Amino acid sequence: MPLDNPKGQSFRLVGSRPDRPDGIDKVTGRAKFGADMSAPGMLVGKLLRSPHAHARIRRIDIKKALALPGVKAIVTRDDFKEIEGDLRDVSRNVMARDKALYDGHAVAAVAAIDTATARKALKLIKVDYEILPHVTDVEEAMKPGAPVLHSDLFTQGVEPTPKKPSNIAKRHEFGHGDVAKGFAQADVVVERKFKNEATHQGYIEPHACLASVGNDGQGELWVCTQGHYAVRNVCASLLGMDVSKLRVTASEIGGGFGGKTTVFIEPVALALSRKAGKPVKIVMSREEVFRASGPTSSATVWVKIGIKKDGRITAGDAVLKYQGGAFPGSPVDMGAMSAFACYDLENVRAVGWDVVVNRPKQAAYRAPGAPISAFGVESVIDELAQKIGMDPIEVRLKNAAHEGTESSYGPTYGVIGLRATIEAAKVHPHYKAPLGPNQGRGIASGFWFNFGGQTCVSLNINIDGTVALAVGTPDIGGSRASMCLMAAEELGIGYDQVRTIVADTSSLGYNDISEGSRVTFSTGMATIQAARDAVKKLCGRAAQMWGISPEAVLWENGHAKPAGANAGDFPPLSLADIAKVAANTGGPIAGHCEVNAEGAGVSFSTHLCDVEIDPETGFTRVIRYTVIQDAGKAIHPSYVEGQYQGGAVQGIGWALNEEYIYGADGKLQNAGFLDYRIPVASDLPMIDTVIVEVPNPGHPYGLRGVGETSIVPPLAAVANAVSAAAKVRMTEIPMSPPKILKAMGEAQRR
Amino acid sequence: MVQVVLWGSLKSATGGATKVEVEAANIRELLSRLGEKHPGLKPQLDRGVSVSIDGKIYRDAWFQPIPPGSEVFLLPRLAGG
Amino acid sequence: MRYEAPKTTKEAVALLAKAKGLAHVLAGGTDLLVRLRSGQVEPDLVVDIKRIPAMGKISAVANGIRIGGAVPSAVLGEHAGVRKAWPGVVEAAKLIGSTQIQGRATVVGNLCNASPAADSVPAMVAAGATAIVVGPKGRREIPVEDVAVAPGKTSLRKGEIVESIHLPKRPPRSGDAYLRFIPRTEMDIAVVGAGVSLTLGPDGVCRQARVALGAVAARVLLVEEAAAALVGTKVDDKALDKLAAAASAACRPIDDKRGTKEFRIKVAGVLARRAAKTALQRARRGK
Amino acid sequence: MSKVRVSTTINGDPVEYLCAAEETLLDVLRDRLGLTGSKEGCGTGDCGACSVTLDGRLVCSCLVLGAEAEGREVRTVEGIAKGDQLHPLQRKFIEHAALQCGICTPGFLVASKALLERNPNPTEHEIRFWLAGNLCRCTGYDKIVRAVVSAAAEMRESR
Repeated sequence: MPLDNPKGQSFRLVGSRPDRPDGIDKVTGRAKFGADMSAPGMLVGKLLRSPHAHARIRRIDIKKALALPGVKAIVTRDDFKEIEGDLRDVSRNVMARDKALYDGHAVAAVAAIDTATARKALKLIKVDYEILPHVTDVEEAMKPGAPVLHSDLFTQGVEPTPKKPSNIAKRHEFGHGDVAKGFAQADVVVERKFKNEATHQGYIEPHACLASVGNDGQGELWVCTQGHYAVRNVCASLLGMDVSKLRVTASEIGGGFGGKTTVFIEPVALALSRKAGKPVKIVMSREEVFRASGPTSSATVWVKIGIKKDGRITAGDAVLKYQGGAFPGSPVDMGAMSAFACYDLENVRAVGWDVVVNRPKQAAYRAPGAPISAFGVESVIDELAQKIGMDPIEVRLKNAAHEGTESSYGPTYGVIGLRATIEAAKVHPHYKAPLGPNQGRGIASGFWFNFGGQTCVSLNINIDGTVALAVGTPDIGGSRASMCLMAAEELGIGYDQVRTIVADTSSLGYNDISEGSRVTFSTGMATIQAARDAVKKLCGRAAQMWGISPEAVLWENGHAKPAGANAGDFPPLSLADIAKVAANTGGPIAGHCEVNAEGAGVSFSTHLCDVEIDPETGFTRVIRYTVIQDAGKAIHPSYVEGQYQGGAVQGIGWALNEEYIYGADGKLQNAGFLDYRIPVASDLPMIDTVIVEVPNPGHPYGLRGVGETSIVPPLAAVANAVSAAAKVRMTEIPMSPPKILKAMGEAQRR
Repeated sequence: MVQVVLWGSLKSATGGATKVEVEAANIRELLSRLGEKHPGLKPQLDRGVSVSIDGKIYRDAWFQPIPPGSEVFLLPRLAGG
Repeated sequence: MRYEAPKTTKEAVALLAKAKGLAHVLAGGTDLLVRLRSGQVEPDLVVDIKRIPAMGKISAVANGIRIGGAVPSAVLGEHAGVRKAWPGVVEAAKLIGSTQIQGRATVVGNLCNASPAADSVPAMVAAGATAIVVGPKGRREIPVEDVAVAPGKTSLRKGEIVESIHLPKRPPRSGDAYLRFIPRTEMDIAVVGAGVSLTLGPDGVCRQARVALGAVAARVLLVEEAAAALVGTKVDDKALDKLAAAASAACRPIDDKRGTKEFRIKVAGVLARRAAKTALQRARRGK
Repeated sequence: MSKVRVSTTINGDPVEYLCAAEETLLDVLRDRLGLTGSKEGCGTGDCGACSVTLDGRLVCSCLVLGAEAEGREVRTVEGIAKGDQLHPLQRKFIEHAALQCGICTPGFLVASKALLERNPNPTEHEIRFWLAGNLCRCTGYDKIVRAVVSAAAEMRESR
């Protein structure tokens, strides 16, 4: 859907900051999240998880557990059929089959009358494991002789296809030009290796669901998820149910950030419920969330970039190795595609390796793959700028991708906002502010693709002229407010007159998951189209009442009006006027839209970060932070700023203190918020934001998704700031105090 | 004829070529002709790809027209968080 | 599990002494409940001591201050008397967890949890505090450094409870301070902790000092060499350097998820020096 | 397994319940009394989503036994608004977009209210440290801090 008016548009409501429609529910405790639902006769479901990083499961004995009074059902691998194809790995991740592939892998599940009984039952299940050697580090897993997780995994994308299985699932390569030629033209070349540990999305709400399957095979599922249609389709496949027999309702969702785009406990709860004939609720503990949901990849990244003294980059090359946990599918392809996406390069190459290790299967985390590669590339750009004595902003401006640039992953860019964000950074007071002792400033840019996808909305005109808008994308960051704004904008009515709800899977057609920064873009586009569909119908009803042709009616400020003097002289009819008599003019009035939304505009962001380091302890504090990002058009600026701030802070956490720590035994050592250290309020300054608006030509209002890009630059922005303050280049993330202190000590000794 | 640029690691399925030409007026035709001409691409095509036409990325739209002279890239099927 | 909330220390001791199976004292519960919920401990009896009036009191006694076993850190932090006399102990207690944890966690619980990283313990050790232990055989008073014997293990016998902590009367020209290192600004367990208490003579020369370190060994360490570096000096840079070196030298840390040996050794010296400086300033003010 | 009988006051109302000795106050509130506004984010006192006040003192209800509430006064997020009148903090949280997903919001409100009752004019620094035990993963805390500052100012004016 193209931009309505490329010359600029004015809006009545879009761009204002009204209260969100679900606000009162959420400040009074009334909002119902995943764990807040209950059902009469409900059982408690609990999972037994592998204590081993890698083990063959010889036998599972559930007899004693089943005999415990109060235990109503137990499921193991035997209760899930073998699945081939796309969902094979998902199915095996949900419940281990021949092998447990990571510490925390589900092995069995119990439904019992209460938590205490379920816990007791878990202890009575005897699993006979044959412990196998394990590997949790990406580089170790790639070595010949490493313990192999899957005997049927042969590296794809290399010629010839290996005859021996390994942990290397796939090789990807992107780029164009001739990097060797480019490096030969360079005056300065920097190459470095970077490393980052895995992180977790860290949503505060653990996974939770309530499943109920009747004896007739009809099922209901209440679940906190980013995509209830996807949950329905996957669960139906895993359990051999007709899709029509499973109705999934998305609860309010307490954070997802990509981590709630797949299934973990949902098929298990359904299987238990089906077996027990009673509703079953499963709520993960925080420990389970860390051990057995979907963290990010850990990775090593090698980057080499050449530059001329005048600041023009001649070539960029990168090799990325990402582990994706126990199954193929790390986001290394997206890491490789986005690595150099901010730059206009003649010679560029990025090679990615997708590797499996004995860790939980990774799940998406906000711009999956991109922060990791951007950390390497933006750090090297920073170093090159220092080496040629040029301001890092000037280097970026000189090489920034623009309209017409052949992107590093292929397609030629249309209208993009990267340069606008860098220019805004350059003139921002933050960039000029003086720094004190032991302080350093970092700058970094980032890119994300943004997606559209399948979307369906239903916009119903109520009898009093108010509007009920049903969407199918769970609201993960205030999107209902944006939908109300767009519907009201189109219809010419008040914001408060539209109520947006997230419909269940049986009430509305299929919708893709709330992911890829797609909701405000796609569901917004569908809402606008549905509103225009409704307007057409409203005009038709008015035409009928006036006895004129529908083409002779136009819609203005919430009223149907004759299009001109020739159309006749009739007093305008408001939406409420028309709605009131809908029964007499043809029945209910509704607008619909079913679309596969295309045309999502790519997104760019530039961040500024100041840190201060205690040189005696390595303690690092972010003292100032500014996010500048292109939103295309900010529908509800407060929630756009919220996305910028939230993404930046997650990135700051990743950069400084968050990490998965595995012991030599392959077990996760910090499965809790005590030692998995996400930023707390006292760690941070205010996060300044600048919303740049370079309209996306592929959306009627020009909007671009804003959810993910904000996590791409911070790793590098913080690393560049820390490197400046510590006077030593930091190449390992997280830059925890022991690492900083060690690097500073080594630099002083050199 | 449409010239399609493949991403680097697919060239093993096309005898080393990263640019291939097929006759196609829309994405569905493009994908089926690619599979016929280069059977080695078939598994990847079945797993899912995105197609970029003149800088716009499409994930599913079979009937998206490919105007003559368009810049066409095959890309991995992408997903966000 | 049985829950009891006796009204007197005597009853509590009797319950614990008679208990069959595993019995735990519940004060603030911020450690016990975490372990209870995760299934790490499955006690048969939990004795809540918060209904015992004496346990909830902070009282001035002839030779110092008594802090009852059930006094939460937040209450301790609001007590002007303790804040004035032993600011280092209070600042250590105030570092235990979040505001929410402060509302529950007690210094006695912190002590009896026997973690080498307990924040309040190095400060209490530096202060020369003692624990009043009540048990079936009566009452005894032991230095706080003798309560924990190993991570998670105390010297308390069956039926014994630490009823209160005794902080000695503060001599004039004395000051104490506690500092810890954590990677964030809040919410972490100490990677290193350092408590220093010192007393100056009228001439400004340090007459007496105690230095204690946390999280650098299996138990909180009382480092006499570090204290000796201060005594007889004006706590000048030279003395502080010696103190830092002695503190670092005393460390016997491990590498773990919270920090490396190398880091802990270095930072122990840094923190001991900084804590000593603060203690010195307080001593100079405390005429 | 014998249950403990507890008489307590919750949001000003007398309440009686039976609970298992090992059951937490959070479990009692959520599962026995239907007060699901208090959330469980961690169960270890590290996230603050279950914050309530116990005799006016801010605590994590996941680290309090249900049995301990005997004779005490418990206040939860459900008790913050007076009928249909929102508390200034509740209004300011909405107005400042201080919530995105909203799972941490009840804990932040209970904790912020406890802060403003003690300190009607907190600095940004004091707010951030008081709220350090409340994790939010969506907002980066910026808008939360602003909402608390703004609510405090309004409350001071209306006194």
